[in-house]
Amino acid sequence: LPPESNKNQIRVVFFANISHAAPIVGMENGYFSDQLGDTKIQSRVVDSGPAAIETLFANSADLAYVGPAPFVNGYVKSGGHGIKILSGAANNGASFVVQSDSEISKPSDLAGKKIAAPFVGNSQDVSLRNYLAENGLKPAEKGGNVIIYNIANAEITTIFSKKGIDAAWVPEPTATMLVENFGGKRLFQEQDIWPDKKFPSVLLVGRTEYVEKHPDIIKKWILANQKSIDWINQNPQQAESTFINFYKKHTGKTLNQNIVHTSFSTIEYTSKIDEKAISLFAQRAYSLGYLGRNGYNLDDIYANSMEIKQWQN
Amino acid sequence: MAKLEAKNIVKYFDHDGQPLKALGGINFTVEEGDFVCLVGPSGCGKSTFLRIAAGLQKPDEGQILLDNRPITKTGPDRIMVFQEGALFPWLKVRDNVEFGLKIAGIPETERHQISDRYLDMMQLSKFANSYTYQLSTGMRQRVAIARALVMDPEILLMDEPFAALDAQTRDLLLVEMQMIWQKTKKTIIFVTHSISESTVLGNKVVVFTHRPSTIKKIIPIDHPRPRLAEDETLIQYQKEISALLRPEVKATEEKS
Amino acid sequence: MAKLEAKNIVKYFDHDGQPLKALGGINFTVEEGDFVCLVGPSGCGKSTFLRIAAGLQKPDEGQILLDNRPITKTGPDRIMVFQEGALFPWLKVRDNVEFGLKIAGIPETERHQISDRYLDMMQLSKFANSYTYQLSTGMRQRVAIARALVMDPEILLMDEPFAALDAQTRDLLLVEMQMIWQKTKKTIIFVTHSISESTVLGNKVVVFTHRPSTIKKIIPIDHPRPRLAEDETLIQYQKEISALLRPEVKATEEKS
Amino acid sequence: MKVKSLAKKTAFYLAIIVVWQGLYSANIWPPSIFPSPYNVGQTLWYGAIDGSLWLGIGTSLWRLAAGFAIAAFGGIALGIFMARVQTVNETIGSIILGLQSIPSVAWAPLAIIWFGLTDAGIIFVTVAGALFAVTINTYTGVKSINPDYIAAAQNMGAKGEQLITKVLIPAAFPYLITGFKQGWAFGWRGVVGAELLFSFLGLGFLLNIGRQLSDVSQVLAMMLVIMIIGIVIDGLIFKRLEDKVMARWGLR
Amino acid sequence: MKVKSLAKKTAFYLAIIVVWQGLYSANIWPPSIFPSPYNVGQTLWYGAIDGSLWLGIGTSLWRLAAGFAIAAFGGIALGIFMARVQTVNETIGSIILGLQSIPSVAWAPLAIIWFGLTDAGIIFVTVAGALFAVTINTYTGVKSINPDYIAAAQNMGAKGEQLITKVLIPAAFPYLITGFKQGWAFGWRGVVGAELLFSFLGLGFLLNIGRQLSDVSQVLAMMLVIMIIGIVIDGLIFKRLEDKVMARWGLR
Ligand SMILES: Nc1ncnc2c1ncn2[C@@H]1O[C@H](COP(=O)(O)OP(=O)(O)OP(=O)(O)O)[C@@H](O)[C@H]1O
Ligand SMILES: Nc1ncnc2c1ncn2[C@@H]1O[C@H](COP(=O)(O)OP(=O)(O)OP(=O)(O)O)[C@@H](O)[C@H]1O
Ligand SMILES: [Mg+2]
Ligand SMILES: [Mg+2]
Repeated sequence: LPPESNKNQIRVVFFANISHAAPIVGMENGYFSDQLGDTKIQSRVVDSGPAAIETLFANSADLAYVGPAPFVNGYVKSGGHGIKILSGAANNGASFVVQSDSEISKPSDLAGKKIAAPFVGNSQDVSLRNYLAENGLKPAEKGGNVIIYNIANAEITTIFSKKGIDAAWVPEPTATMLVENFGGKRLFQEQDIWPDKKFPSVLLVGRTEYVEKHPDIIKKWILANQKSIDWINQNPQQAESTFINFYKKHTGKTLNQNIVHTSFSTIEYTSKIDEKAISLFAQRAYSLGYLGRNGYNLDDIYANSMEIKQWQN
Repeated sequence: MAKLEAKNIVKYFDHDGQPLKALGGINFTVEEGDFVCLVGPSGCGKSTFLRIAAGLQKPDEGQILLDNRPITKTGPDRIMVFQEGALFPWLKVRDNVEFGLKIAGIPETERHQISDRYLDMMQLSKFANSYTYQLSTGMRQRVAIARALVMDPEILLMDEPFAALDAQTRDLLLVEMQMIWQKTKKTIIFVTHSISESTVLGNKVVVFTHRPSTIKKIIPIDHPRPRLAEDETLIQYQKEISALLRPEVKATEEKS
Repeated sequence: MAKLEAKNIVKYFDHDGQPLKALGGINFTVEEGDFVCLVGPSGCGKSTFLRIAAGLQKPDEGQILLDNRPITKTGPDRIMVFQEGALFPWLKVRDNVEFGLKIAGIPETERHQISDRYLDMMQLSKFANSYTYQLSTGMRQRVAIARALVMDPEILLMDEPFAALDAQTRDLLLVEMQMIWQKTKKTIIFVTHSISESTVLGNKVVVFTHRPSTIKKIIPIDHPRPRLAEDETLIQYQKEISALLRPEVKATEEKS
Repeated sequence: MKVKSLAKKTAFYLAIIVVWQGLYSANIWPPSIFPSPYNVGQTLWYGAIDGSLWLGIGTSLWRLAAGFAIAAFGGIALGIFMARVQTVNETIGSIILGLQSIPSVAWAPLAIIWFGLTDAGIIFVTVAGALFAVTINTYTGVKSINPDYIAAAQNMGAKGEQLITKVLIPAAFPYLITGFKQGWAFGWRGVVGAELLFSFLGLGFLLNIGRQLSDVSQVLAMMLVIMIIGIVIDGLIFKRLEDKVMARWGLR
Repeated sequence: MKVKSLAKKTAFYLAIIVVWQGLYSANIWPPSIFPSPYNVGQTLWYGAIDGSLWLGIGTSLWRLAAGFAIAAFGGIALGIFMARVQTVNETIGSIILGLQSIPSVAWAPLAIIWFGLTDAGIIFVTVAGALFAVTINTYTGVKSINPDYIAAAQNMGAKGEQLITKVLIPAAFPYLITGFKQGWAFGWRGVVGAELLFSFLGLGFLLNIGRQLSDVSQVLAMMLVIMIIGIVIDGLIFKRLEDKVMARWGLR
């Protein structure tokens, strides 16, 4: 059974995406360990938001950096008790990429096409399915004619390169890699279709039980998170190479500097939280049937310990 | 004094939802040290009676008294020997013989002493470490008898123990059985479908009627031992039993 | 003229890597319309000879000539009837009988006409739509014979076809077999281990020696038909064959 | 007796639902981990209404059917080949036994790489699951054919293809059915496993959606559907086929 | 004869490798899709050297052992219970047959939600795969015990736990072994399938890494390892156990 959460350790999960630079840089530069002192940090890289939420629910992690859609799903599924938002981490950083030799230029061209997005319930998946729905298209499993593949980013890359799919709604650096290395064409960046031309893409969320038991540790973590974000914004170039190092360590693959640079430039690192956008994600997820059929509410999504509140914007 | 007393034993079975009356009120008495043979048409309920006496089944009416106390459950004072021996194929001969002792928690050395004695009596010492499939049918039946004797029961209940044997082996065991009885002074109830077997072995032969069966007659066999299957003087008994059984067997055949 | 001529047939088998000489040079001639019975000790190679004649096996030396042409492969001019009939359990009686015709591509109506005739001859018409497991052993053997006759072979090769039958059924079929032979004028080679059967059926009885077997003697049986198993006049032949076989059977037993 | 047993069964299933609902109401586990029978029923109901359930079932069954058909034909051919040609048996035969011990899901990664996320990939996994069971049973079946059947058929002129279709296959049919039963069970495992991993339509995909949305109702609903399909195919198709063949062979 | 067959086999395996290498060299498919035997061997070699292979094998085997042990104990208990108590059989028994037809991977999503990404979750899937096969075979085994054995044992004083351990289990043992064999095969499928889906250590995880990196050498290498483990466990453990028991029962 999963190890007990205790005061002497904190377990955190995040992805190897560029939008997750905050935890990555924080770990690489030692901001978290400096802040937390004796508390041991266990970090783990997961594939997707749903996997991150799974890990939290399974009491195998205490903190997670995830997109708003998986957060909302986890929050609603746990009756509003299981997880809480602690801070923001990034906005933007996802694109819709099509095969450059494909005829796709407008939504109606997507009929009959194969499109990939990472995992059901992930933020890109929600955005993609919402985009299709808004344009009157239905996925194959509901009897429509658009086939959606929910697979890991690495596999999206492979299959895209073999022309096994026509398009992909993916986070960075995958999106730029598809464009630069595998003959993809960026149809649009996701923020382009948001009302404010930006959307929250990474949130820091915590397992409620842990957050309530260890507010002091959480406080320190949030501080370090802020420090990491600030550093990224001040040293973009160094942040890029930190990411490249990390990526090499994690996957064994060396990322092209260009790709990382392009990716970085699309993302905004911030701890601010766009509440309106989160409820829009929830609304979309609900209409996709992801949140059950009995309504939902987002009244209590923030960790409500006063001590923490003051560190939130 | 009566060792065992059957009092109006009635037993029903369920046959496809219909009740079938197998035993229709069995009454008879077995004295201490008696050798009683039960004969009757097939399916009349001899085995059923034996199982009730062993406490493995319950009668629907009546009761069997053992030393004047009603039998309520099975116990090692009445050990049954089955037609095929019911030896455990996963145990060696010695372990088969010692099974009941082990269950009773008797320590190993003592167990071995006891089993050695009976293996010797049954001329099986050389096969103590064989598995049962390595024995002939006759040897297996001797193991079954040894396994029963080891328990030192007051009553031995034997259900056609020699039915599966060839003629020669059976004749040998008929003589051995008489010797065992004389040596051990056990009370024995012995079911057989062979009339000759019943006259060779029994002090009394109890003849069952067809189903629902009752006791038709009890025939005392007065004849010196050891008796042999060929004994001409036994023929008169055999004829009498045959005559008693014939209408019962016929009735059984007509019913089915 | 000789219908079939065995010329110095030799056959080896591989027994755990060792060659075993089954047939040691078989020579004999079968005339057109002959009814030849082969007898010999068990394992001497009678079935092997039959399979070679059917073209299902190849001899290691020598050859069998059919109408003066060496046999090279199996064919419907020589149909074999097996001991257990080798009927196909997945086919109805009629389909079993028609099997060879179907293989030959004969259209359904014609097939039915032919099979009807032989089913009638074998008194099986009522069972045309039964599966073979629904028949008695004797009926099954008749189906096997019908299946063979339907092919209208020049030679019928029968390998102990009556061995599995009870005495009454066999006696019946012995008579029927003779009638079939007289009606159809087929050449028949018939293997049996029953000396009486061989004298009842055969015009000639061919006696094999033990392995590696050769022909010990060919005995012509001159006796009017239909012959019955009880015919006393056949006894002299049977005694002769018995006497011929006795040392061969003994030699076979000593070897194994 | 039968009525009593049916009553017991009904009572038992009702009891399960009641206990389940009771546990749910007792709130020992959060509803996200332990949904009520009503939730599960609702999930099924909505799936049935919006058609996604039927689509999923249809997709999975079509893949199963395609894969099974290939495995049955291929397995029979391979099995007969192995049984009739000693060298084939000594070589290919020894590999088949090894391949049989690979779990069918383990073929999925290879299938994804070779075939991509296509029906072909999932069918490949299904075939890999079912093929060897059919092959091995066909082999055993053909090996156990009474040699007199074959001799008799050859003697009556059967050879080549006719020998195979008119004698070898029907004679080995009881074994073939065992092979089909095992093969379909492994194939079904392959379909569901591959759909889970490919996440490309079908019941396994719906199951995976349930997993990724942490939607236990969906997961349980899909398991129920998978179980019912298993029972139905086994009971309706294969059990009946078996009974029929056994009756014809005079074995029952 | 035996030597000849062995020679044939060796020649055949060599031929496979040669043809494989030939196909590779012919460059029909890109090496990323169709690696050479040398690549696969290299992958295995590196895995063996850096220890990840042994760790994977160890992890998978430990999960298999744990799950199988639970399934064996639970299955025997459940099977005996079903065989000896009519009501249990009429109720739980009917469910078991249904559960048996659920592919073991289909339990994985539930296991993930309930147990998280833990050994316990994978073991749960293994148990779900193996349990019912052991149960059903134990049930059949106990039902087929010669009733005289039980009567004789009771008559000699055996009851309760002694009756179970000294008579029911040994008497049903040939069936138990069939159950174990089926159970382990399903359990092994469960382990590999769950590891693929959980992606949490073990051979299935290594297979999944190969998949995600589109590293066919890694995929083939791991399939080879999974196959060899399957053959070894089946041949060394279960075949021997079976032979021994069969010999003791006088059945061989
Ligand atoms: N467990 C049972 N369930 C149902 N019917 C039974 C059962 N045991 C015995 N019977 C029936 O009770 C009758 C008596 O059976 P029993 O075995 O006692 O006869 P038997 O005299 O020993 O016959 P046999 O000489 O053939 O051994 C038979 O008709 C049998 O069918
Ligand atoms: N396919 C085979 N492989 C190896 N040995 C064989 C084969 N067929 C027959 N034999 C051997 O050849 C010898 C002759 O066999 P065959 O069956 O022809 O004897 P048979 O005279 O028909 O005996 P029976 O009267 O018992 O039927 C026997 O010793 C047998 O063991
Ligand atoms: Mg009886
Ligand atoms: Mg023969």
